[in-house]
Amino acid sequence: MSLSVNTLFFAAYRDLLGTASLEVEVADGATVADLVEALRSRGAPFDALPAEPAVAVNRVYAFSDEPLGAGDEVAFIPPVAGG
Amino acid sequence: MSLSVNTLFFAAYRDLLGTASLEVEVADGATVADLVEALRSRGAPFDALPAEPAVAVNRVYAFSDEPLGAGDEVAFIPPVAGG
Amino acid sequence: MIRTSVGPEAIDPAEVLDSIGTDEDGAAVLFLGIVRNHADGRHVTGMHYDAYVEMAGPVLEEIASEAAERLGTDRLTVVHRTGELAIGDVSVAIAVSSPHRAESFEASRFVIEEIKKRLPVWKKERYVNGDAAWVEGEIPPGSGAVAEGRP
Amino acid sequence: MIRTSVGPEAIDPAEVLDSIGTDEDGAAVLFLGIVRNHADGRHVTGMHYDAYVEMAGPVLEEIASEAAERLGTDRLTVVHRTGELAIGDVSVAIAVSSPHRAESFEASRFVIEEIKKRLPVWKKERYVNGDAAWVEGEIPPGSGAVAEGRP
Repeated sequence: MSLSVNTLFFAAYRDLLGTASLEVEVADGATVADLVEALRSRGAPFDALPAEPAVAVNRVYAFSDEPLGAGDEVAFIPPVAGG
Repeated sequence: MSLSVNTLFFAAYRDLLGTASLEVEVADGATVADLVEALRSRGAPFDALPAEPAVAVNRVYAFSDEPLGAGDEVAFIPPVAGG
Repeated sequence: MIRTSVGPEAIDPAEVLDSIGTDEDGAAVLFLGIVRNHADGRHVTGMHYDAYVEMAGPVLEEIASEAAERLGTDRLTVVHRTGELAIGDVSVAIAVSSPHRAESFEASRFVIEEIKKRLPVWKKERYVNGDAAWVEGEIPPGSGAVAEGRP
Repeated sequence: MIRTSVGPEAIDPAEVLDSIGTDEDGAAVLFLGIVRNHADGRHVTGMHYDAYVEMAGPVLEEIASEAAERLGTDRLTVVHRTGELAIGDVSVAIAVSSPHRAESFEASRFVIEEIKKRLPVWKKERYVNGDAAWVEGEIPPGSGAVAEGRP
């Protein structure tokens, strides 16, 4: 069994990957850490993402052990620089 | 020998004395403290002035031992409340 | 009333200032973040602000609500701009009023510090020679690696 | 440029804000002191500001210069109003800008705290029942009784 999540990339991460979003399949019960590992294992340029990036799941900051659900919006958040 | 100074009264002090300024004669060599004492010894309402009020001599804050010169402007400064 | 917004519209400081203040308030503080012409010794010619708008809106509301609760005033407006900004343009405006001055100063400072820690916004500086670079930022708390001390 | 003034003209916050800021400045802070409708639990209907104008002008310049020197910015405007003010009227406006935000916040706070300590200005509150009273103030340093520790 697998589920699909919608990943979003901003700022430096979007520049790195050349895309702002990506539909990704992960195994049932996968966590944020599993999603990151799945992406990084695709090789360049994905392997340039940090091993433990800041992420937000459904627009709320989440730790890497957060479990994912079908249709979750998972945003990869480079260090923020507002103001 | 004596000299004349111009005293100014603001806010609560002006209300107390019913005047905004007063020409006062003091002895040669008199200090701020001497001027205050001379005024307070006039009796009511002058004796209601503090014994050691804040003053400014020629628009600069001064301690009570500051010597006075002819024509000095001596302002009696109630506790300030700007802002 | 707490008001927050994140978007591309130019910020009018006078309008932001007019949105706060009641007859009980003896103090108001307006903070403006402005695009300046230099950073780390380099001459900057402009700034692009990127935002995760769908998340930045709620996070800014949360920051403003926390400031209001801590400092006991709900006369607080915070506006953050996105998109292409020129030198001198206002990127963020924070207006707050309160009966006494300490609360306005502290609320204003709290909001800008928290924006820098956790608002999902990024900025890219443009330099005289045509180069551009994302400004180094801060890692937002409550994300990424599992913290040792997490509850 | 440091600008200060003490006088009866109404204060326009937008104008004060416009007087500061350069291309090097990434932050600006505007502080407003406003006549509020209460004090110590009493309902206030208006305020009269009295000033020793000939001295208050130079003292305000001195305060602004000290702030500029301490915080390293000379983009500083301070205006203090005198005369009859209504609820909601601005009694004092302080605008400052600087490359980084800490200096603007600190300069602004320094100026208002020093105004309260030593600007020769007084205010009389008017109450609902027609009474009026001078607001209790602070004794300015460097005056009155000879201080023990004076140089």
